[in-house]
Amino acid sequence: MHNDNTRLTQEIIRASGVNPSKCMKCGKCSATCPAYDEMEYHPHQFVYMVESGDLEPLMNSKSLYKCLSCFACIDRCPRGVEPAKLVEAVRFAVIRQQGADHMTPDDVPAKLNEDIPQQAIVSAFRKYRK
Amino acid sequence: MQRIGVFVCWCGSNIAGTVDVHTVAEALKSEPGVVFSTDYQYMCSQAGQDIIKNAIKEHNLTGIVVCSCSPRMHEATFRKTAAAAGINPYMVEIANIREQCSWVHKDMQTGTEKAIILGKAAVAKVNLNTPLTPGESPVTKRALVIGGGIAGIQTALDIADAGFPVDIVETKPTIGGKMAQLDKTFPTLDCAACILTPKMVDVAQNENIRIFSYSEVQEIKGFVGNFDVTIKKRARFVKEEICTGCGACVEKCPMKKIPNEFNLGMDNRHAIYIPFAQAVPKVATIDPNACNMLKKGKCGICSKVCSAGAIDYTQKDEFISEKYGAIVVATGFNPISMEKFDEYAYSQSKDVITSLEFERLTNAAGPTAGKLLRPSDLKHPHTIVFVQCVGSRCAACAEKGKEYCSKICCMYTAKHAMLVRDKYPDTEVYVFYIDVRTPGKNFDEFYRRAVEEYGVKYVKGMVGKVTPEGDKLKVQASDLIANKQLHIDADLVVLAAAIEPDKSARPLATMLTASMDTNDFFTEAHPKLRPVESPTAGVFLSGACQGPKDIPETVSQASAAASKVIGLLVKDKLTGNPCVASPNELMCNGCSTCERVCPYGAITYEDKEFMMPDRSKAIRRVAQVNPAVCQGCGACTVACMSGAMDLRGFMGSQIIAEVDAICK
Amino acid sequence: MIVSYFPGCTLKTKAQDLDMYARKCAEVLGVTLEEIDNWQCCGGVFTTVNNDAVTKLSSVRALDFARSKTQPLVSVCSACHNVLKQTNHAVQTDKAFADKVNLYMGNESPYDGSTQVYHYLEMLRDLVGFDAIKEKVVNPLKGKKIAAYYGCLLLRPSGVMQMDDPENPQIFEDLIRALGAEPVIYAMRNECCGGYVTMESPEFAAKKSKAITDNAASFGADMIVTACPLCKYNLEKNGNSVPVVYFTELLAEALGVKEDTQNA
Amino acid sequence: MQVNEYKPLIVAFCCNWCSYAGADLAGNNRLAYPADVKIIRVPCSCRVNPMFILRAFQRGADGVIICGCHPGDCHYTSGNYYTRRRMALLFSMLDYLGIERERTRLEWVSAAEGAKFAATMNDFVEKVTALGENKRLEDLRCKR
Repeated sequence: MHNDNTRLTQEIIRASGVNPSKCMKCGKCSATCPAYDEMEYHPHQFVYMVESGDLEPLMNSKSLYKCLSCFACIDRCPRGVEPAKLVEAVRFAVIRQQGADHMTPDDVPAKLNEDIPQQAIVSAFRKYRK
Repeated sequence: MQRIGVFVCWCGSNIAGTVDVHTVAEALKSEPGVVFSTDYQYMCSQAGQDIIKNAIKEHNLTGIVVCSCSPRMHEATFRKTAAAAGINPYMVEIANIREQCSWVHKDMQTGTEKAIILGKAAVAKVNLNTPLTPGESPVTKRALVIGGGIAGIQTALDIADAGFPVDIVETKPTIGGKMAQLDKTFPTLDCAACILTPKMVDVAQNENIRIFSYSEVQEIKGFVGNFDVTIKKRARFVKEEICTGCGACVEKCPMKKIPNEFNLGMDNRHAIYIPFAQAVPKVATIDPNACNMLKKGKCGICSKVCSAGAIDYTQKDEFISEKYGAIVVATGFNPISMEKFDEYAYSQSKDVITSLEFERLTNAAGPTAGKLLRPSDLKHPHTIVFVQCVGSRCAACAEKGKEYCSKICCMYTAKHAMLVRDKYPDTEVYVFYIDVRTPGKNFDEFYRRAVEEYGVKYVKGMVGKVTPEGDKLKVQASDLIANKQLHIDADLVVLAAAIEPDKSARPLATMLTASMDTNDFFTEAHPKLRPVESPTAGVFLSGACQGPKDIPETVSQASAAASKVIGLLVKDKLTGNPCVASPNELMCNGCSTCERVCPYGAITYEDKEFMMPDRSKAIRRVAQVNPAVCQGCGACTVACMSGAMDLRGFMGSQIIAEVDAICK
Repeated sequence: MIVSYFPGCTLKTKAQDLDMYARKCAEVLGVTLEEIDNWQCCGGVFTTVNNDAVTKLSSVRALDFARSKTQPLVSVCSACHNVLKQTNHAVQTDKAFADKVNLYMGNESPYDGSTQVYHYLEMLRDLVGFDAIKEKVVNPLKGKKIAAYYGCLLLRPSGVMQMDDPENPQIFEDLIRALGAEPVIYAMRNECCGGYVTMESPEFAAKKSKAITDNAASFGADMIVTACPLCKYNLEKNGNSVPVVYFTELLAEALGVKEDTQNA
Repeated sequence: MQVNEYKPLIVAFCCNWCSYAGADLAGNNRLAYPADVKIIRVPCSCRVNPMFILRAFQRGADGVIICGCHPGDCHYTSGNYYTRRRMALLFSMLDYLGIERERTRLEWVSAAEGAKFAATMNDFVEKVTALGENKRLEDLRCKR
């Protein structure tokens, strides 16, 4: 289990291209995050938890689907850590597992209305589905 | 051919215990050039030295090899001995057969063999030694201090107290620098003006000090002890010697909407102005970009009201040339621009200010006469948010911030927060921090007092966004301890902007050939052991131009720099190290490689006339080493592609002779 | 001037106005928009993980088309622009990624990242020039206070997008000035409207959008302009009474081609 | 003592301010290292011309080691950085010529690191001894 976890952590760090050890724990990512209140684990915690290999709670968290990918944390981080990329790498590690899609075509009709632009549907699939 | 004497020391049993000194002396006898060889118990003793002196006379020796302890121990001793006996001290070489032989080897045979080889290497080197004479250069007994802030002021006062004349060059119309803009100083909370302005007056009254205000350094030539400096005294359109600083002109000047630099643009000054009441020199200056008389030739009121007749609209920039023995750089710092940090809405709201602006806002001589009123509507702010590390410790983007810690912000923010709570207890004060860094005497106690006695709310975390809305500043921040995102409706936001070296520093460094780091702070000669000297001889560093510093540190460094300057100026002549680089001008191809590797700027190029083999004359560009500046590292000798550059005392041929002797 | 044009999925469906006005204005400004043959949807999101090359192929195809014509590639929708520019940047800077996508593409000459990617706004600023636009304005929008909404996609990640200062952008405001109106500067203009979660969590998106329109309104904005259909949907649906319009519509109005299109 | 024991010939260039003082400290503390190491004092490691090293190999040296101040501690500010760059080039050229990589070394030894100096020399001599005599560059005209 421990080995699996280490390997997965390394894979997430590799796929995201993020070096979490650059983080100096200033919390500016979490200060800037527009989705903070929706999240159970906040951007700075993401960085710390990936750094310390504490992945399981992250992978089971709904926080993965709350990140708006607005990249404000990436732009405002004084150390160039890019937390949003870590969030996405963890999310992909989850939804790429078999049957772990966060959204399926069956979910869509209920969420639609007259005015929703196509873009919303397309991007939701790209973010939430294998 | 040299006539070399070899002197093998026993050092009691220190050497003789592991090295057969007689054998060594015997073996070296047959080396080329050796005419005399002996051994003695203690060569460094008076008796030992006498043996050397006598041998020099008796055998007409031209070179000496002493096989003894490390040259770091007694090289100087034996050089003096040689000089006393009438031969050049640089004809002495030491074979280190104690620290690097007898003390590290146990076996007599190996020890002796190695000692012989080390002796041979020293003999081989001495065979190629040439007498060296250290160069001497006179010292101009006057110092130049560039920058008239607290660093420059302290340095100048200390040098002047020792009896040497000092000139201060300051770009602003007055000396005083950043400290003059501060309200109170940490950790004792005494007012900056109360402790600074007496020093400014001391400067003005000191007979040894001249102040060139509103001036800049235009050109620097020369080297340690002999700098030729041109100072540009900008036209201030007021005759400095005549102006009494009465201020009548300022009162009557009709152009009164010019942003006041001293108050960071938070209020206005006139086109003719005196920066602040205690300015030194206290004379008026006309801003040529604002004055109607200078721009359009219409007005002239100041000239009419000046009873002293000091106004001179025709004044021109003046250039002054002066010689100096030492130069002190005290160019100081500035807060960085907040332009790239508009997530804090600095450009969008007048109520988002920097800490230096906050100093002016709380200062009795500031735009609000010391009342804490926010700039937009001059109302009293009830909630103030301080944000630390704005642009400090920022490694993400070089255009945005600085990678280093600015060092002073933690303390001045604590000071600001404490002062607000002290004067206006109805005000809520938040300080957002990454780490609170308070190393320094009474510093941490000070910060804790702000928290414990004054109730300042310190929050670990950063501010992410400031949104002006209505008359509030909505601050979105993180509280990492509570694991919460905070939303505070603030009235005033104060940004602790990172500090950076003054922009004048880089061109100045180029003029001085002094080195800088990637952040444009001046580099010290040694980060630990020579912290106030630049690697360029004769150039000294004072204050924040070398790195972020608070006032106590700046003053200590300023005095340290002054003592180094005094140490230089008391000398009538500078004796150089004769082991310096020297080029063979005939071989030099003029490529400038050596000039680029020299960390001291000791190498320049000169066009010289040469007699060519066909007796024609040709002008060639060749390297010149200034022996007063060269420190003798030898970097240029290896960089030189044509083999023209060599290092005296460590010539290529000498080192190769040592190699050969060792490998024989 | 002829440029390659990538309209994107939404401009063919829910945001036809954005597209129509863009074309109409380009004509007036002397720019021919050459629509890319058989363009495919950009996917709406640039995935930042570096092990996901396939989803970026449609962007590479569009970029490669523009290269084959030696034209700059222009798009109007903020999301398309973001994906195209980030993909181009990845081809330029990540060799492994470039090799991988070129292997999929199977082109004779691999795509090298040489296409210049412009947002329509950047095209107006850098290729047409705001001064040139000012001269063509027949119907100056005098007295209108207009709040530009950038959102996230146009500006971030700023290192890649390089459109403008990410915290204090000016490009929209400069355009608004060129059209004769008065820009309203408000801090929330570069904050996220919650677009990507509008289906998943409409209430959350509503909260984010409302904060933006409220901030703009507090500065007295008469209208908000945007380049993104998703932002427009969000701000309109969840915001206050301040109308939200596409910037191309505003441009068309100032250039005097808005009525034309309606009459035609 | 074994009669025909192979003894390598090692030339060590030490900068005056750090490494030479480090060697002195090793002596003060009586930290033994093989007598095969012969030290040549230079003002700074950047005074070491690659020619000196080639000369040593030509004359039959089996190993050459250059010691300087630690990066950032150079008495002359930047000399050891020059050395580092020059030696990287020289060592790779020597490698190309067939001089084993272990026969050359660049080490940072401060004036306080007597123990490091002795340990470095012990290690270096051991490695060079294992390689045996250096014949590749030796000039037969100056055979030992």
